[in-house]
Amino acid sequence: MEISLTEYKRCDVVTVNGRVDSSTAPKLEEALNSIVEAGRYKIVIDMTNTNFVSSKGWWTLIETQKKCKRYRRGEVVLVNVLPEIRSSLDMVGMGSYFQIYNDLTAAVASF
Amino acid sequence: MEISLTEYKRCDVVTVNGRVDSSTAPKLEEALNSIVEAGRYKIVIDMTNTNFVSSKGWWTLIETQKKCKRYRRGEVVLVNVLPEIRSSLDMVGMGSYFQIYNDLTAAVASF
Amino acid sequence: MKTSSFPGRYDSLAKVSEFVVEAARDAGLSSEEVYAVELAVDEACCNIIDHAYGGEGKGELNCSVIIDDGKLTVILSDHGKSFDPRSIPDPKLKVPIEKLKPRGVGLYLMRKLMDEIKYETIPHRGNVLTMVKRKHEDT
Amino acid sequence: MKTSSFPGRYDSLAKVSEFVVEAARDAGLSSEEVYAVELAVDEACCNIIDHAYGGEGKGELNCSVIIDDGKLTVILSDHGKSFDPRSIPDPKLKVPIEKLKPRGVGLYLMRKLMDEIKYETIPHRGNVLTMVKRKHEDT
Ligand SMILES: Nc1ncnc2c1ncn2[C@@H]1O[C@H](COP(=O)(O)OP(=O)(O)O)[C@@H](O)[C@H]1O
Ligand SMILES: Nc1ncnc2c1ncn2[C@@H]1O[C@H](COP(=O)(O)OP(=O)(O)O)[C@@H](O)[C@H]1O
Repeated sequence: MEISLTEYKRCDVVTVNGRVDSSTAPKLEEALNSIVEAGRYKIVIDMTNTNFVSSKGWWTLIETQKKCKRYRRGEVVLVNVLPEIRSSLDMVGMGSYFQIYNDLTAAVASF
Repeated sequence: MEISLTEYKRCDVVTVNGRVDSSTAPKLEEALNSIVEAGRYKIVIDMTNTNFVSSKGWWTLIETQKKCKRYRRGEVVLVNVLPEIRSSLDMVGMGSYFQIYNDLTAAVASF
Repeated sequence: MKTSSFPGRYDSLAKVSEFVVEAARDAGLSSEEVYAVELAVDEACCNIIDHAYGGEGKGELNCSVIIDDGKLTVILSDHGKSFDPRSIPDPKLKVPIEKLKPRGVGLYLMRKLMDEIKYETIPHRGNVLTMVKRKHEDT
Repeated sequence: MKTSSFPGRYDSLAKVSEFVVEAARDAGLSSEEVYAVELAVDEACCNIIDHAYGGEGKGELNCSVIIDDGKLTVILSDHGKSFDPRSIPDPKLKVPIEKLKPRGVGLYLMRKLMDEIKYETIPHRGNVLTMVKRKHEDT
């Protein structure tokens, strides 16, 4: 898994390439925590090149979502989630915790 | 020339495909006026597929830039301007009137 | 039947995935079905590391794959602690996010993703999890 | 030499462009040079429509192209009003945007974009604008 971060005026974009599993989720968690700890709570996860997310990966995103939505100060939104990944997310009822966009620009523009 | 408009929360994206010359500039002018008249002054012109702009086209963009920058209420920014087009813009000193981005998302995120 | 053993650590997960994804493709499963197998196996391996062994580096993950007409069988075994899957209740879904506890969907996902799933504790072989994914008629 | 005539209207501009761009490519000009020719010719044609004829639909745009070694010559002629290019001052550049008047860069651009430019009024032929673009040594 590779992560890259881009800080924009109103949100941060986290591009996640590859597999998010128990081995790599801690690195994602660290990246997300660094953003939240900087007082930034509007986060776009660009999953265009994410090909696998285990439940450990979803918990990482959900923990960040909780922190971001607290006090209505922000939100984590997802971009371009593979249909297979999305259906596994819906299977455990987690789909409702995230807004999903098909287009990075639209996601960034939502903040 | 084809134009498409996308209204986002904080800005409008105008995608201009093809030639902007004396024949087509009025259509661009009309589109830009419709945005400004709606009280929206933050405009991204996506020129990724614009292959020609005559001085008439630039004047259209400059007139809109003037309206948008008035009272510091907004700005027109450009995305992905072909090198040839850009060098002709610089030739007449108009390059300095526009911020130019290489990436639509970054342009939208600037507002 | 192909068998492979991996160290019981998280950085084995990508390798286990490769191994089962190749078998799932060879079995002619659709890309959705292949992903289902990949995810179920990943969740199962994490459970072995986390719960059967109680952490990384304590034991092996043994994985076998069997392809026969129209289905893939994946067998995972470990020598760690046993448990009774029937004693584990389904997770509560549709909980408001603030109330979510970050655990308890692995087993549920495995059951939903696979067509059959069986857990046995067999003397000398340890805990054996057998999961079957069938190719859908119209693929 | 190839020659083509177009109605003096803005919707001819794309066709004139096609005509000169093809010639510029045949002359072996680089893509930057081709764009320079395309833009200079567009500006020249607009000036003919706007200033020589005083509007659309008043007369023809006659365009000839000549390719010879390493250069392209474009000749545009019209039967409208003549003018003296030397009487037209260069535009003021780097003016603050609020003070810009939307006019007066066409001629300047043509001069900057082309290597040679000549304007003549010839009895029976009308106003003849001859512009030359040379291929750069290292292309
Ligand atoms: N392979 C295993 N060995 C021992 N216990 C297990 C195993 N798999 C699951 N369990 C038990 O079942 C519970 C539920 O598992 P699961 O649904 O995967 O969620 P989680 O692993 O997040 O707790 C675990 O907390 C554990 O107590
Ligand atoms: N072909 C032409 N015929 C007659 N007058 C011309 C012609 N081209 C240019 N001019 C004159 O020169 C001036 C400057 O032309 P130009 O730099 O192209 O700017 P613009 O056309 O925007 O005024 C014009 O306003 C016009 O008075």
